[in-house]
Amino acid sequence: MSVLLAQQLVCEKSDRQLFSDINIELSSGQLLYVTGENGAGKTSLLRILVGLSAPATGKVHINGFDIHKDMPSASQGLLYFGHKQGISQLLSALENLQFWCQQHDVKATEEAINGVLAELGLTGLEDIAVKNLSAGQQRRVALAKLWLQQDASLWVLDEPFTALDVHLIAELEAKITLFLKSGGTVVMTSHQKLSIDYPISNLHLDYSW
Amino acid sequence: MWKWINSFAKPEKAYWLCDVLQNWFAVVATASLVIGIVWGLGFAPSDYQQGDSFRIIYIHVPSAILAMGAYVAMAIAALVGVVWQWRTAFMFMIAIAPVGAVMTFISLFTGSFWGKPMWGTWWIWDARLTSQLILLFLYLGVISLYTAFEDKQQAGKAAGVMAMVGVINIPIIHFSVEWWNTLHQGATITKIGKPSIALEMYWPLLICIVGFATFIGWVTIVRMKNEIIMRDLHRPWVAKRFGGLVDLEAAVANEKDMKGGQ
Amino acid sequence: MTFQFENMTDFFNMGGYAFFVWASFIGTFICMFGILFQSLYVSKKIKQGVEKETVRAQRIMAARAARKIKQQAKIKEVSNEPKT
Amino acid sequence: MVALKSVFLKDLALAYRQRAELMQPLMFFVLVITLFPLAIGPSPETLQRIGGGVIWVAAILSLLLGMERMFRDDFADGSLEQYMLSPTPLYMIVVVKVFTHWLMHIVPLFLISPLLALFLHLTFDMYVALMLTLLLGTPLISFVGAIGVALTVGLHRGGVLLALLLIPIFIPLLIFATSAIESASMLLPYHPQLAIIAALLLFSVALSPMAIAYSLKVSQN
Repeated sequence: MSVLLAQQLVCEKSDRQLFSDINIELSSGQLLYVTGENGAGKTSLLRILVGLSAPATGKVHINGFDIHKDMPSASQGLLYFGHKQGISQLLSALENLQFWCQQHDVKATEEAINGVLAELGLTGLEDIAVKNLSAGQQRRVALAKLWLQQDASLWVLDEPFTALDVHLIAELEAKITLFLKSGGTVVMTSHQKLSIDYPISNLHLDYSW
Repeated sequence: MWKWINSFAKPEKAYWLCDVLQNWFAVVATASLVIGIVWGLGFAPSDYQQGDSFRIIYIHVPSAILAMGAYVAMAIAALVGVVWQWRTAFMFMIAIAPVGAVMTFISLFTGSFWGKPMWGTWWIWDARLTSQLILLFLYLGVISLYTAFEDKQQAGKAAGVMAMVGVINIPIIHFSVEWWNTLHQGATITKIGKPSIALEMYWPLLICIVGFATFIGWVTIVRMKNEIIMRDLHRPWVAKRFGGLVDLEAAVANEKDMKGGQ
Repeated sequence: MTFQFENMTDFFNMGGYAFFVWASFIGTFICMFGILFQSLYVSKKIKQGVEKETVRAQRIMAARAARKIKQQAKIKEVSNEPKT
Repeated sequence: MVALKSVFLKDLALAYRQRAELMQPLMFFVLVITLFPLAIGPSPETLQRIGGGVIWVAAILSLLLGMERMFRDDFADGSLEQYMLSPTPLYMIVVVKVFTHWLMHIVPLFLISPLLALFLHLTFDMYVALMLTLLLGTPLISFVGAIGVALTVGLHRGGVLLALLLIPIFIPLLIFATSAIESASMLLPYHPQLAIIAALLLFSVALSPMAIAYSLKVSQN
């Protein structure tokens, strides 16, 4: 069964048609790399795929569930990482991640979370309110979700490499490869070249008026 | 049947329907407004209590009833839009909203001009005037919410939610205001079988109601056509209809060639 | 059905309520014609706008095509340079 | 269940860390009420007659002021997206969030109300009626108001628009609540008004979560 199935997606923003007739079928272990210039609708496509925006027409199924009709079931194995990081500025890194785990049925102990934070170079910053961290550090807190979510089947990543240093980019790429090898599926956009040792399928969005 | 109805969800088809209906509505509206108002102003007998001031009824009552009716129509359109995702339903909704607001305004100031000679004051906080005033606020809320959004599809959905919340509220508002204060004279034509006003006064009123209703329909159709074109500006059918498409297609084809060649 | 007034002066006088009756009728007509003509005016404007919008779309597409040619030319230039 | 409880605890924690912001609507409430004796005159009879209405108007305005916060931060930092993509249905989360928000705003209002009753010379019966109507009416304001908040959350400067949308809708509530207080001042029974407010509350609690969830999705687009 395909992990992600999108049929005849049409997207309109402010009555301008961004793209039409997009068909995607991904099975486990596939990486889809979405490219296109600014304003071509990459982010819109990703948001439609995870069910945050409604397409003008078309359907999206994740693991066999229609994402726009049955969000709770379809989003079970889904992890979306968007422009907005989804972490509260007033809570600490640890609190944010604990909360996120409870929200998404992820079993992770405090030690496990602290371990992941340490892996991302945030040792000693676990209990400081996120607003006091730098942009890159905040980004890492958000990225920690990728390390915590063990049993996801689909990652949808929108520009995951922004505001990261070289080391972390390499680490993240390794993490993505590992996830793919373990049978995960990834849809992602990025402005920089992807240096992953893994077959990449490419989807190019054309700018249209 | 369902499929046939559903086909009007397409802007192109809806535009065609609007074109067909527009002239009919225009003719009926003009004719019945002229007949009804001339009849009402000159030929209907004057009221034995209120004298000739009662002739305001021929615009006050139709506008008051239809202001409410237009709101309900708007809310139904919103419901259709939300449930079946019809783009045209939202277009209808936003086309009729200003017309309904104007009707509400008309009913308010004619009521005020009628109240001055009858009750001796321009404004009374009586149940019907008050709930009509709130209706005007509800209209303005829907319109301003719609204009606040950049993306008009989003705007339609948002304003649609507000219209539905408002329509659920109308009976509650009506009931609460009635409870709060009853001073207005009893309803004039609620008893359809045996109207409490004379038949000679009743007929022109009915014609006026028809006239106002078709007038609302007419203006709504014109506005809806505007809305359809404005929203579908970038689609081929609009350009095909109003000229200038050929060059665009050539340009696109030209660009496609370029890509094929690279 | 008979005309209810003796003469036209009487008709315009409206049994002493002239101001109220005529003010509300005239006000209503102004409102109704206002919204009708506004709608018709906008409709005329929009139809003119369609043409303008097509011209704009055409210009955007042409500009993009031109840019693409330029970019391709540049790439060719780079690859044609003799390698040293 | 764990997810809903965590939403509740998170919102409590966030509210606690923004205590100062929480106090603003309350101060606004007290200030508006202080204006009335100054504008109308300090005679106890007048104040007693208008007291119930004044407190209710001030309560609606101050709740509207604080309401904007309900989804603002969650929308801005993307938590809302994560809520939508969590296995818990959005409308359940919304109910918890609205309830928490109401709790955060109504408790201080209740604590300060005896003082206001003194200011406006309310009798004990009127005070009881005021408390009961506030207890039943303010959750109604929060639930219906949350629809408006959800619709305007994506707009810049949606504050005035929010008031414009919501105030007409709260008019019936205002009428029944003040009429209950007026009945209490004349020592008449006021349970019909309370029953109507309770009915409206149940109705809104039943319907509004769906509308709020839909509106949030529209705002996300």
